[in-house]
Amino acid sequence: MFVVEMEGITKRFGSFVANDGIDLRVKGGEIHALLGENGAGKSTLMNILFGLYEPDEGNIKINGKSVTISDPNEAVRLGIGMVHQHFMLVEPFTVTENIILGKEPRRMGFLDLKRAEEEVRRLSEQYGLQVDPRAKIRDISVGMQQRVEILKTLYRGADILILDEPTAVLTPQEIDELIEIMKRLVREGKTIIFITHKLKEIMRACDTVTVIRRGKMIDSLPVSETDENRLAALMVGRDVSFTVEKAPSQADEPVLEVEGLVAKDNRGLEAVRGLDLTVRAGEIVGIAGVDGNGQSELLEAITGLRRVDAGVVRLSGKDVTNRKTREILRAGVGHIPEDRQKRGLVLDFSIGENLALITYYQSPFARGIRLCYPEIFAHAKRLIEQFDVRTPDERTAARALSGGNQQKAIIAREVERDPDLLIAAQPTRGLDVGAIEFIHRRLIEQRDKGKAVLLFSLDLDEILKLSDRIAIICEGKIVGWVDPETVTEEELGLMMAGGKEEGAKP
Amino acid sequence: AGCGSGQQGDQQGADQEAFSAGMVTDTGGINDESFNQTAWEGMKRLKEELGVDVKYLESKRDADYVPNLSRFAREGRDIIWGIGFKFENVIPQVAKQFGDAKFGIVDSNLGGNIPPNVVAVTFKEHEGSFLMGVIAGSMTKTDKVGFIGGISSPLIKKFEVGFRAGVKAANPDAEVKVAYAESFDDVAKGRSLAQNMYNNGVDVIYHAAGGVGKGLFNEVKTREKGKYWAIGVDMDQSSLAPDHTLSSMIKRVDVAVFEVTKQVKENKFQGGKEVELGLKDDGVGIAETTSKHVPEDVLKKVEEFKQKIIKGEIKVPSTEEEFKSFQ
Amino acid sequence: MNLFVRANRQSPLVLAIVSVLLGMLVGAILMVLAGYDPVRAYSALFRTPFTQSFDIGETIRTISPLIMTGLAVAIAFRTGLFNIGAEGQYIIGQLVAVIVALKLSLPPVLHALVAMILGGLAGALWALLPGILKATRGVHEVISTIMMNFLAFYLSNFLVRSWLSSGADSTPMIPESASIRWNVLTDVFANSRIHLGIIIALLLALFMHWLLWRTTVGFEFRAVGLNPHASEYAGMSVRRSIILSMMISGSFAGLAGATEMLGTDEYLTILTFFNGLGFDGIAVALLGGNTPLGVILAAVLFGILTYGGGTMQFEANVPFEVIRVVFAAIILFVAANVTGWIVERFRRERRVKEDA
Amino acid sequence: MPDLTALIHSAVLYSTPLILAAIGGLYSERSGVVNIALEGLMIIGAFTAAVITILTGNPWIGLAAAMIAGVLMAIPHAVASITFKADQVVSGVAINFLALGLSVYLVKYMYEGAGKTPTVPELFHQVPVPLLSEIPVIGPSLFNQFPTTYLAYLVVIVTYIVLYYTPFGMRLRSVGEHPSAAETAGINVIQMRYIAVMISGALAAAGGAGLSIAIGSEFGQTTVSGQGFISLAALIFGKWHPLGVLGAALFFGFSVSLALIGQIYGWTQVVPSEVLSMLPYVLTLLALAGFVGRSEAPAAVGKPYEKGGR
Ligand SMILES: Nc1ncnc2c1ncn2[C@@H]1O[C@H](COP(=O)(O)OP(=O)(O)OP(=O)(O)O)[C@@H](O)[C@H]1O
Ligand SMILES: Nc1ncnc2c1ncn2[C@@H]1O[C@H](COP(=O)(O)OP(=O)(O)OP(=O)(O)O)[C@@H](O)[C@H]1O
Ligand SMILES: [Mg+2]
Ligand SMILES: [Mg+2]
Repeated sequence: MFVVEMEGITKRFGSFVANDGIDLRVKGGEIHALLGENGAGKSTLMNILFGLYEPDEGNIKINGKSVTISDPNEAVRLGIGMVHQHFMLVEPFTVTENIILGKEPRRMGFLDLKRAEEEVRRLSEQYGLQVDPRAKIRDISVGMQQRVEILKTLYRGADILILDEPTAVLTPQEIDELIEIMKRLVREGKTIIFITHKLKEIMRACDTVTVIRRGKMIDSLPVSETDENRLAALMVGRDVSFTVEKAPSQADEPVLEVEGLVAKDNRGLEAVRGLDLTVRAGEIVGIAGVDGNGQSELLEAITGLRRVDAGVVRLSGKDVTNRKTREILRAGVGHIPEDRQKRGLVLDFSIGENLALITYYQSPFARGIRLCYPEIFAHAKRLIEQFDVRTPDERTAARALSGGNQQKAIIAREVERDPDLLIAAQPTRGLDVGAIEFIHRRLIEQRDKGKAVLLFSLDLDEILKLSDRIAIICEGKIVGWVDPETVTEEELGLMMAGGKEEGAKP
Repeated sequence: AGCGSGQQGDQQGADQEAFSAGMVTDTGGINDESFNQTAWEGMKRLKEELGVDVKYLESKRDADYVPNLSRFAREGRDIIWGIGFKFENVIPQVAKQFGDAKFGIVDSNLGGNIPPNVVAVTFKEHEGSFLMGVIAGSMTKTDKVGFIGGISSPLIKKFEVGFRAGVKAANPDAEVKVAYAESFDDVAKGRSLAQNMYNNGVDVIYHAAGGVGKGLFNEVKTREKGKYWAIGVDMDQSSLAPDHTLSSMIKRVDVAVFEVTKQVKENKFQGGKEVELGLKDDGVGIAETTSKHVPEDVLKKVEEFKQKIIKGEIKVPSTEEEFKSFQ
Repeated sequence: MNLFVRANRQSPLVLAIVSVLLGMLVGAILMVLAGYDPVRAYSALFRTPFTQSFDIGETIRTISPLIMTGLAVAIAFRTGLFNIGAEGQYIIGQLVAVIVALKLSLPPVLHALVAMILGGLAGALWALLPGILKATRGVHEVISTIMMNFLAFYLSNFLVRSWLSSGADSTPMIPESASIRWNVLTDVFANSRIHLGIIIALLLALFMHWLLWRTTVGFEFRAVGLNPHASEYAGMSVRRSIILSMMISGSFAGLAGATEMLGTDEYLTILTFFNGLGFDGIAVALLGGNTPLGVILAAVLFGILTYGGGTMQFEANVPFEVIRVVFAAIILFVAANVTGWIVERFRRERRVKEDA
Repeated sequence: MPDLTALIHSAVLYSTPLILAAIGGLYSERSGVVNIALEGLMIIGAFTAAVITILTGNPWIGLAAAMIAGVLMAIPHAVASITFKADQVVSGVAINFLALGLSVYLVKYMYEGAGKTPTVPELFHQVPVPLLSEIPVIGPSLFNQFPTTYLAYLVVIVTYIVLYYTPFGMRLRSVGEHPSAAETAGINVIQMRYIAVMISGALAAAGGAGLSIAIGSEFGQTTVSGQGFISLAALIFGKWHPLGVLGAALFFGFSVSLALIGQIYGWTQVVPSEVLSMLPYVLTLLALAGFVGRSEAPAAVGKPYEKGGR
C-alpha cells in the first residue's frame, strides 16, 4: 500500500525544468531514500509535496486519494510534515515557541505556554528526542535544532515525514542518533522520506531508494538489492571512484603557528581559549569538531577578521597577530570561507569581479586607484577555463551560478593566488560527488606543491580522507591529535564530544 | 472649483488698461491668519473699492521669492508687494532688475537703502505693544506676565521690548517672563509655553508669534475664566478665546497696502522712502473688543499713555539698548 | 502594443518613462476630481519651463541642486547606506559657504572657489560623524543622520542670529567676489538666477561614474554595499568604505548647499523648516536607479515638474502640491515595477489567447 | 528650578504622538516591513483629524476618521512593498511625498487656496483621570492629559501583551524574523504583513491626529514637520520593543520640553535657546554612541518575502 504517490510531476522555473515527469511511490512504514546530485530536483519535488510549490503537471495521491496540495496547511492536514534542508526555525524564539508556531494552544485567547511546554516535553520523551523546551534556538546545537524540526512535524500530527538532507550538518554520533530516531518513528507507524547524498546512510537506514538525475526519475529499487557503487553510478550517470589518490606527506617547516590563542565570539563570550596549533608546509591538517566549538572564531582570528585577545599567530615565522585581514592575506594566506554565498562572494558582482575580489587593487587589475576591467575579465576567463567553472561568461552575475560552480570560483580565486597557507572551511558542504572530487583533488595538489593546508569540516569522511594529521577541537581548545590512518570514526566522534554524554550544548 | 476668491475674476490676466497689483506672500502662505492674510484683505478692498486687478502668489521656499516677484514684474503689474521682512534681501535685487516696475515691502526698511522704485512700509509695533504692556501690567493679579515670541529677530524684539516697557510703566513690580518658540507655526510649542507660564503664576500672556499664538489661546480657553488672560496680535484675535482675551495689538497691514497702492494708482508714488506707521497714523492700535474685559479705569490709563506717545512725551523703546535707558 | 511590449522588456528607461506617464495620469485624475483642468495645467507646466529664456534659466537652476543631492543619496546607497541626512549636510554646506563669503575677503573667483570647497568639506564633515558611528559602533545611519539634520538646522539658525547678523533673521548679501553667477549665463537667460552650480553638478556626476566604476575605491564601495561580509573576508576595510562613502555623499550635499547659497540665494535666513532638497534627492536617486546618468535625468524631470508646477499654479490655479502627488506616484510605480507587471499581464493574456 | 510636574507633563505631551507613531512602526517592522512612511502616515492622520473635526465638531469622530485614513494611506505602501516587492524604503519615501502632497492639495482645494486649515473649533481637552491624577507629582503630569495620551498608554500596554502573550503577536514576530519558517508553519506571511502595515497606519495617524486636534489646533504643511522621522528614531532607539520605544519617545519628549521650558526659567540667559534646542539630538547621538550601541533589527526587516524562497 502506497501512502504517497506522485505521478508525472513537472515543475519549471522560467524555462528551467527542475522536475521533469517524476514518479515517486512511497510505501507506508518505510524509510524511503531520495537520492540525487545537487540540483537534481529533490527539494523541489518535496516542496511540491509539502504545498510550497504548485506543480505545472502531474498529480498526487495520499493514501490512495487524489489531492491538490495548495499550501503547507493543506499538507499538514494530510499528515505530511517536512524538515527543510535549510532550517525553518526562528532564532530568537524558544524551542517550544518554534514548535507551536501556527498551531498555538490558547487559554482565553492568550498563548498557553505552560501547556505547550508540557506537550513538547511529552512528545520529546515519547520519541526519545531529549530537547529542552525552554532553550532558545540560537543557544542550541545544530543537531538539537534538527530534532526541534522533527518535533514540529510530530506536534502537528504528521504521519509522513520528509527529511531534506538532515545529516549534512551532523556529527557521526548525531547521525547515529538520528537514524535511531528515524527507526523509532517508523516503529511508531510513521513513514519517512529521507533525502541525502550520502550513500552509506542509505545503505544503513533505508528500505527503498529513488534516484533522481537532472530532474528526471532514474530508478526506484529496494536498498537490499543494490550497493554503494551502483547507486553512485545511477546518481551521477557514470562510475565514480571513492578514494582519493594521495601520496604520503612531505611535511616541512611550520607555516602557521598558533600559540595560546584567545578570542571571543559575537556575544562576547570566550570561544577560543588558549589554543595551540601548528601547520607545516606540505601537509593537510584537519580540524575535527562539533559545530560551535570555536572553529569559526579560530579561523577568523587567524585571518584578522576577529580580535585576538591573547596569544600569537605566526605565519612563516612572522608575527601577524591582530594584523589587518588584507595584510594577512598578502602575507600568503588563502581562505575558502565556510558560507560561500554570505562570505565568499558578492553575488551581484560579475564572476569576473568576484575572481578579483581580493586582488583588485594590485597590478595588473589596478594602476594607482584606477581599475583596469579588461585585465580583470581576461584573468577571469583564464581561471574559468582552468578550473572548469560552468558559467555563460565572465560577466554573468555570480548569483546565477550553481552552488558547486560558485564554490569552484572561490577555489580558483584562492588557489590562484598561490598562498603558503590555504584555509578551507566546509569546502564541499552541500556539493555533489563530482564537485567534491574536483575540490579534494585541488586541495591535495596544493599540499603536494609544498603548501600548508588547514581544513575545517564537519564531514568526518572528508577529514579522514584528506588530512595528514587531525586535530580535535572542543570548547575552544585542541584536545588531541590523531593519525587518520589509524583512528576510527567512532573514536574521533567520542573525542569531539569531549567526553560529554551528548554533544549538544556548546 | 474653490480656489482663492480673489483669483476668480482675473483669470484673463492683466490686460494693459486696468490698473493691476500683485502680492507675493512669504512662506507663511496666504491664510496665515497674520500679515499675509491681512495684506490680502487690503488687496481685496482695492479690488472692491477701486476696481484694481489683484492677484497673489504663494512662496513654497525662500528661493521662490525672486521668480514670483519677477513673474509679476514681467506681467507688467503696476505695483508688486513683497509681504514680510523675508523679502528684505530680494526686493532690492529684483527692483534693480526691473527698474520700471514699482515694488512695496512690508515690515522692513531695507536697512535704509531703499531703491527709488520701492516703498518700504514699517510699523511701530513697539508702540502698540507698549499699550498691551500697560493693560497686562494693570490687569495682573500675580505681578507676573508673559511674552511669547515667534522666531527671535529685531522685529519681534520690538514687540517684546515695547511690551516690557508698557508693563514697567504701568506696574513696576511686575515681572515679565519671556520665551521664544523659534517658530511661527508650531501650535504645540505655543501651548506648552503658555501652559508652563500659567503654571508658574503668570496670569496674562501676550504673544507675537503668528500661528504659535494659537497654542496660547487653546491653552487659556481651558483655564478658569477671569483669572487667566491672553493678548493677541496683528488682528483682533478675541474670537479665538472670547472669554479669555483681554485685547489684541492691531497692525494695519491692510491699510498700508491699500493706501500705498492707491497712491500709486493716483500717480503719487513715493519711491525710495520708508513709510513708518505708528499709533499716530493708526498703523498700529488696540482691538475694539478690548473694552469687553478691561475695566474703564485701565482703558483710561491706556488712552493717557497713547496720547503721550502720540505727542512724543513718551519715547517707546524698540531695542534692548533703548530699553535699558527707558526710565 | 507589440512594439511597446518588446521595448519594455529591455530598457529601464522605457520603464521609467511609462511610470512617469502613469504618475502624471494619477495627477490628472486628482485634478479632474477637484474640478481643475488637467490639460491646461499640464500644458502650463510643460510649456513655461521651455518657452522663455528666463524660465529656462530658472529651471536649470532648480535642477542643479537636485542633481547634487540625488548623487549624494545615490553614492551612499551604492555602499549600502541610506543617507537621509543630505538635508542637514546641505544646510551645513550653505552655512559654511555663506560664512566664507561674508567673513573672508578674497579676490573674485578664488573667493567663490574657497567658499564652495569649504562648503563641500563641511558637508563631508557633517556626514563623517554618522559614518564613524556606523562603522565603529554600528549605529544605524538613518537615526544618526536624522539627528544631524536637526543639529544642522539649529546650528545654522544660531550662527545666523548670533554671528552672521546682529540679531536679525538673515545675513547680509554675500559680496560679488563670492558669487558663482556668471554674467554670460545671466545675460543669456534674461537675468534669471542660473549659476555655475549646474556645471559643478554635471562634473560631480562624471566624478561619481568614474569613482564607482573605474577605481578601486568604487569597487570597494559597491562590494561593501552588496555584501559587507564577503568584502571583509576579501580583506577590504568595510569601515573605511562606509566612512569614505558617507563623506563623499556629504560633500555632494554640502556642495549643493554651497552652490545654492553662492548662486541662487546669496544670503542665508533663519530656517523655519527643512527645504526638502535632501528628501527630493532621495526620490531623484531612486528614480535614477542610483546611477549618475539616471540621477541627472530624474533631476531634470523633477526640476521641470517643480518649476513648471509653480507656473501651473499661477496659470491654471491648480495647487502646486499635485506635483508632489505625481512625484510620489512615479516613485511608487518605479519601485513596484508596476509597468513591468502590466506588461507581464499583457504577455500572459496574449499567450493564453495564442495557445487557445 | 522648574517644577517637575510641569516638566514631566510637557514631556508626556510631546512624546504622545511619537509613542503612537513609533508603536505603529513597531508593528510594521516586527512583521518585516520597514516603515519610513511614518511621517506621511502622521501627516495624513493630522490632516484627516483636523478636517473631519471641523466638519463634524467632534474630535472623537476626527480621531476615528484619521485612523481609517491612516490605514488607507498605508495600503499603497503594503501593496508596493509586499505584493510588488518594491524596496520598502523607497516605497516609504513615496508615501511621505504622497501624504504631504495630497493633504495640502486637498486643504487648498477645500479652504480656498489656504495653505492650512482654519482653526479646529472643538479640540480634545485635557481630562484628569479620577484618583490617579491625585498622586503627587506624577499624578497631575501623567494623568491630566489629552485622550490621545491615554490612548498612547493603552497602545503600549496592549502592544506589549499582544506581542509576547498572544498567538497573533508570536506569529507577527516570527514573520519578521523568519518568514519562510512562518509560512511552513502555516502562517500567511503576506496577510500578516498587510495587517501589520495597516495597524501601523492607524496608529501613526492617531499620533498625527494628536498634533492637529489635541496639542495643536490646525493642519498645515508644517504640522508634523519631521516627527515621523523622530518616531522612527525612537523605534530604533527603543530596539523594536514596546517599552523601549516608550522610553525612547519619552526621552525625546523630555528633551524637547526641557529646551522649550528652560527659557521660562531664564536658562537662555546662560545658554542660547538654539543650543538648548539641539539638546535632544545631541543626547540621542551620545546615547547611541555610548550605551545603546547596536540595536538588532528584526532579521527579515526590509526583505520582500518570496514564497518558497530560500
Ligand atoms: N525558486 C527557484 N527558482 C528558480 N530555480 C530554482 C528554484 N528552486 C530550485 N531551483 C532550481 O531547480 C533545481 C532543482 O533544485 P532543488 O533544490 O530541488 O535541488 P536538490 O536536488 O534539492 O539539490 P540539493 O542537493 O543541492 O539540495 C536547481 O537547479 C535549482 O537551482
Ligand atoms: N537566482 C538565480 N538566477 C538565475 N539562475 C539561477 C538562479 N538560481 C539558480 N539558477 C540556475 O539554476 C542552476 C542550478 O542552481 P543550484 O544552486 O541549485 O545548483 P545545483 O544544481 O545544486 O548545482 P551544484 O551541484 O553545483 O550545487 C544554476 O546553474 C543556475 O543557472
Ligand atoms: Mg545546490
Ligand atoms: Mg535540496
